[in-house]
Amino acid sequence: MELSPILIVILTLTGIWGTIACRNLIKKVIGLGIVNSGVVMLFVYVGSRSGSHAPILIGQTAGLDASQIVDPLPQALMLTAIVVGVALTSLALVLAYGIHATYGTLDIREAERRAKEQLEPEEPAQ
Amino acid sequence: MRKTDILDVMSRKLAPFVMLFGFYLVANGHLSPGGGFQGGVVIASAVILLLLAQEAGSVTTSFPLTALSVAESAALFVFISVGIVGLLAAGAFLSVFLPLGSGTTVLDSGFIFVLNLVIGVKVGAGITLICFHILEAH
Amino acid sequence: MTVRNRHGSVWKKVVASSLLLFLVAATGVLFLDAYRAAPASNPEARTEKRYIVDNAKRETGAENLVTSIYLGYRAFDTLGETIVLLMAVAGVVRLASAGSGVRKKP
Amino acid sequence: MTQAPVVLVLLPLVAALCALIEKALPRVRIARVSALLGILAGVAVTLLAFPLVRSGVYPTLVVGGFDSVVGISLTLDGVGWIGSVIVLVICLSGLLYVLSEEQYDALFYFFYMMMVSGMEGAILTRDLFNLFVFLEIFGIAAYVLVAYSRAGYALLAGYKYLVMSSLAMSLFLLGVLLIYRSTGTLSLDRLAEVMKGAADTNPARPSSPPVPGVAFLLLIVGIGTRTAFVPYHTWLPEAHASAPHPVSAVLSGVMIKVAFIALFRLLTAAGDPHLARLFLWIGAATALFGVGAALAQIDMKRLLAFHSVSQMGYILAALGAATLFSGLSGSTASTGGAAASFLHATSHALFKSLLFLTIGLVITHAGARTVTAVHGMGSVLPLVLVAFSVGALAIAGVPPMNGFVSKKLVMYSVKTMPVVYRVLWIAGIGTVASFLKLSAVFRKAHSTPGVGVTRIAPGDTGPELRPRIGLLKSAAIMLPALLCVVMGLFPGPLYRTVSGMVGATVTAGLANVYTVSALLDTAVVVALGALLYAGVRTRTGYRVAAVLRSPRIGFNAALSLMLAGFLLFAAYLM
Repeated sequence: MELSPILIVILTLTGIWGTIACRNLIKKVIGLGIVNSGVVMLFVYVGSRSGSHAPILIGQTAGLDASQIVDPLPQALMLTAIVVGVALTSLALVLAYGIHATYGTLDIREAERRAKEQLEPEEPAQ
Repeated sequence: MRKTDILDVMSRKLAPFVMLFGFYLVANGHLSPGGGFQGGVVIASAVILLLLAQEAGSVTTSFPLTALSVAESAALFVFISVGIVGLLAAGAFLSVFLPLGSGTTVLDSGFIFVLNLVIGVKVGAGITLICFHILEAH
Repeated sequence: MTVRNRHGSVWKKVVASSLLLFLVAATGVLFLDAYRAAPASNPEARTEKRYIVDNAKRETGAENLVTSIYLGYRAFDTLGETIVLLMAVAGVVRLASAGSGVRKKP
Repeated sequence: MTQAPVVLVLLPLVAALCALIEKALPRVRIARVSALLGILAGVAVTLLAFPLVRSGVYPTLVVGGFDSVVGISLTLDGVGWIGSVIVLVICLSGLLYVLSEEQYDALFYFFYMMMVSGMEGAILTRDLFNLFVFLEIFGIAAYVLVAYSRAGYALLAGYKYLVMSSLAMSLFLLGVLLIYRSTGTLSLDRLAEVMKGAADTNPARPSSPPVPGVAFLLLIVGIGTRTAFVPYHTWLPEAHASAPHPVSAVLSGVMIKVAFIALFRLLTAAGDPHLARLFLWIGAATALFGVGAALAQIDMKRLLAFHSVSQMGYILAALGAATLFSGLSGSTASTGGAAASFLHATSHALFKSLLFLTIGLVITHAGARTVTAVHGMGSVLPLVLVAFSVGALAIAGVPPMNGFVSKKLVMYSVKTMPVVYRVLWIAGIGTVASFLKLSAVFRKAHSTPGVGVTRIAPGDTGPELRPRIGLLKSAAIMLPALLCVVMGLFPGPLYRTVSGMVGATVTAGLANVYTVSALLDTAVVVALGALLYAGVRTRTGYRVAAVLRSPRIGFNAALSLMLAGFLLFAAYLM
């Protein structure tokens, strides 16, 4: 069992831990960023295990057989995954900024408590 | 972060080179490592460097916001129309219909080169807009 | 709530984070076990990769295989990609002014 | 016609671009027209393709005209056709509602049409990574639309939905990684071949399956967060309650169905009966939990949102019981599970969006959101009362509505599993009770005086006080109401067509659902529901409901619940 997948998975797990355990809205988004990079690294690692030459057919790599060239597919997919990560991170940060501007706090539990008060100010006296 | 003159001068001198390198990445996307996404982000980083180092006002004169958003939607429009022309001309959406040259020079690969440029403009303008709005909202 | 619960809350915090640690670690172990158990298909068997390496230059004209994929074979993904980025920008533009002009509407 | 799948994705996309053009040049007012045209053209293409798809000739194409080995293929098969009808009809009625209101700007139409395009793409694609991209497209549209009103609680609901969903989608990517590493392909068709190949060589549970079960579980976590079954449902009530009314109608009615169709495609590709039967238990647990939570709510939209969760439980239970891939019942006759799940998905899409639109009208006119504060709206909005009662009868499974037909098929398909059958039966009672509670909004206030913002006393509703809700809004609520009734009146042909489309064998006995025993069973359920409603209205009932309502699990707990669910499923598969 090679070491690198274990290390990358440990990095992803710290990202997942950060997203779940941290109470600060911004730290959750940072956790998501770590998870995203962990996944991207794992994809590129899996791609790189099947060959040694860069997937650009110029010069001496042009004549090489498919098994000697690194698998280009996971790398191409990860371009998309990274830009999705950028899009989600920017949206999450703007939402967190809006929540802070409205409720004055970045703590998820505090924000939830204030939102609950705002929505149901008075429990109906039944 | 106080915006001192050193920052102002340095960023003004550095940004063009970063942008040139970004454009190189976009243009040679199909021949050497790089491409629309990576080049676009490098171009965006140049503009953000200017944004951070100088007064926001001076940057929006050289990169007006409306121009950036128009560039972005126009880029997507071109991308989709290239796809639709492919659908009508060659019977399949996003099919490669421009003549493919021998592929040694930059302009030879036709279809891919055009798309790379479009993606470069789109990602560059998009990420600059995102950072600008977040900085400005602050 | 009695004041005494300062110890209580510490104890609760320890239990909560150790439970979470177990969950996260178990997920990691499960994934790694699946990663190890699943036989990596021998590189020759990867039909998509083999097809791309042999035909990319001829069909898309790009020598950089990664570019031939994300602008040629899988250009549809990239179209979706640019849409995602465009929507992120439009979303940021719309929500960035959330702090200032906050309108309460059910 | 072979280009139909791409055209279905491109039409709303071009409409969205027109909305973007209007945002850049406000003089050009084409957003509304292009949105309406985009959806109507989509409906036309879907109807035109019906004869082709019904005869089994599925329009298939590879984007870019490349070889199918490497290109992304899109197919308009039976399942895709049903999904496309659900998406377009419900988004049409939502759009009619949106068009009638002025405060939605061009950007709203841009996100709305992008959501439609993303959902069409997610239904029609045959490629795993392309499915990820389309899930993200309509996901981002949903996050922004939920937070569109920029009110504090809407931003918070949008933020939670975004973080939970993107964590799940990262796990989805890990699943895609394992599958690509083991099979070297991303296309669902070739994945199905690899799995079937392995299953044929050693039909006994293959000791070393070509793709580890955990890979499919990771995909199910990603898709599950969008389908909102039990451990992954925590984002749904707040997101659907705080979204604008037409958006909640579309989110509840359509978006969870699109994720369900992606789940269906995954299960057919995996072809693992053990995995499919897992959804019997998930479905039962979701149905029961959803109804219990809904009964305790007083906020109208949260009550409806929890019902979306519970009805998805019915759909998943039927899916789990389908013999299409779970080979559950020994007899060759199919249990009708696959057809039942799709029929119930279609009818739920119709009546749930109808309920959200009608309750949305009630909230805008009454100015309050809770069941206790609003009374006597029946005389104020008679048309809304008619449409609401169609939806309420349908969700309670009362004939002649489509809810009755599809719920009976679902109950028939799980008949061989007594525990699941009993749980779904109890959930049915809870549904009847909670919709009696919700309908109190339309009845005159007599026993408990409403402590409300605007208590419209039934006496003083002169003609001028009865607000006109306008032609577009009436069309928006009448379209689904009409379809609910029409679907309810023709169960036989409907069942045969749907099971034909889904590829399940038709069991003759299921065609007519209006049997005496079925009607009797419904009568018993409704009676018990009324009894339960009477119980909920008593003093102890309110206290119990208040207790049930108070503990909202925090967001961190909800996220760790996701991992716990994943581990539970893995233990089940062990």
